Amino acid sequence: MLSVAVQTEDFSLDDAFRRLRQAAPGAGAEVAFVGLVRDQAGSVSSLTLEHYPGMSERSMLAVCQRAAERWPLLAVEAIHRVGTLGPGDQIVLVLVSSAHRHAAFAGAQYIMDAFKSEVVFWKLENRDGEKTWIEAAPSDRSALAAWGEASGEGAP
Amino acid sequence: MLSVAVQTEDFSLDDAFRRLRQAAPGAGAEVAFVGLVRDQAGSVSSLTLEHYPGMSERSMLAVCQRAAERWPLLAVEAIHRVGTLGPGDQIVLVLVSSAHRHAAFAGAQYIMDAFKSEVVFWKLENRDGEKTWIEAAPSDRSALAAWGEASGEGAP
Amino acid sequence: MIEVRFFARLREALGRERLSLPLDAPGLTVAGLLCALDAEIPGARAQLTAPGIRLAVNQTFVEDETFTLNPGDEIAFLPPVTGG
Amino acid sequence: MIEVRFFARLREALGRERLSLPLDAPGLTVAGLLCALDAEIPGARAQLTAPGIRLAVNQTFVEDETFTLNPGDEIAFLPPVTGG
Repeated sequence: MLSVAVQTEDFSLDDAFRRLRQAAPGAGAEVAFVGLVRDQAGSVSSLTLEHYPGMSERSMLAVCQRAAERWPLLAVEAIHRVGTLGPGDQIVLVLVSSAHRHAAFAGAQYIMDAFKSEVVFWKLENRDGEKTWIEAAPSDRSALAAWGEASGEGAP
Repeated sequence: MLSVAVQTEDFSLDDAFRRLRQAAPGAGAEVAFVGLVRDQAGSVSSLTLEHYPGMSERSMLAVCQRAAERWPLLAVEAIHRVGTLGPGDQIVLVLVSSAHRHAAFAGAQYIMDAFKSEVVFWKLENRDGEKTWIEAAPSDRSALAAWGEASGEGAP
Repeated sequence: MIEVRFFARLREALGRERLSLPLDAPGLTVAGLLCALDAEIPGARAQLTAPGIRLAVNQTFVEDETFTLNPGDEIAFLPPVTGG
Repeated sequence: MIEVRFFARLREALGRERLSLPLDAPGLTVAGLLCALDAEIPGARAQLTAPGIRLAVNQTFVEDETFTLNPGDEIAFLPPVTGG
């Protein structure tokens, strides 16, 4: 049971956990990751997230499917926001359930590592009026490589 | 900012995330682990959790402190329930925040691995009227050993 | 017709978000499309083939410049992504 | 007085949850306490020193049977734990 969504609205964690449990009852372990706009002291900043509608959802789903093939996950819910967000705002939620904790942790961490370099979202940071496109850090690519995969489907 | 609690009442995930953010604003990553009573098909079961009041909180806090010394965590909140719980009920919550995702994942997973074999809780499973004390599985001890620690403070 | 889309900093650099090209010739490849785009937007070719830029045809990544396009295809040029 | 507590399956096996022993002799060790408990509850010593049973004095784990107890201490015998 995999569910992905791209939305401008914020998401409720209680609602997400409730949907996860309805989708696949019987889990013993749930792991949630929430990514937030970091509140960096000393500079007012915002983040504008752009995506490729349709392909962003497909790329998120492909990552979740690979995770569900690799670990015995019962349910996965992923929500990614787009639009302009301020410090402290929620950007992304990855929520997985499994019978046991190790599969739940591994599945959630793998999905986040893959999201960083594979899903088609772009982030424009606005700090003190200066705008910068953020690109995946080299550490993001090595994080995904540590799972035994090249970054990006079909990449050479 | 570390917070631990042992309680019979259920806990709200939205409330826990809200407290975490108030305790340490500025995080970029949050990881939550929720342990549930597994709903095992074919046998009505319940789980009764016993603890050593005072020492249970101290042992939880010691684990969270070790995690906070090892990874740059901004805040940790851990809640463990006691008393009799039914299938699907929430047992434990571990919630950590950090600037970056890898520290948040590692901190939460380490805390759960250590909780399994170090915090002074006992579980009595009641399945079809037959009661069994559950003990940490050998895999729980090897999970903690994988972090480079013997299971149990002061153990030989 | 072929629909071409540019995202994020490519969109800003090229000054446009999308483009329809009346390229209905059979056997048009990605390489051929790049030539047509460079004629339409001078300098586009260098931007679109810079390191890290990836191409998707109908929302699926394509690596091969000899890939053949069909009328109605949607081609997107994607700068390095960073989700999550 | 020394307070002794038993938890989980030890509590069930010994049929009691706590016990106060009037052991105010100076220099009483854990080994000495085990003898006194075995006198009070026949067979207790074997149960309390079985593999996996751990001891806490005033809520801190103690491994050494020569550890010296003081009046007012709380000693707890703990079966293998499983939190989380």
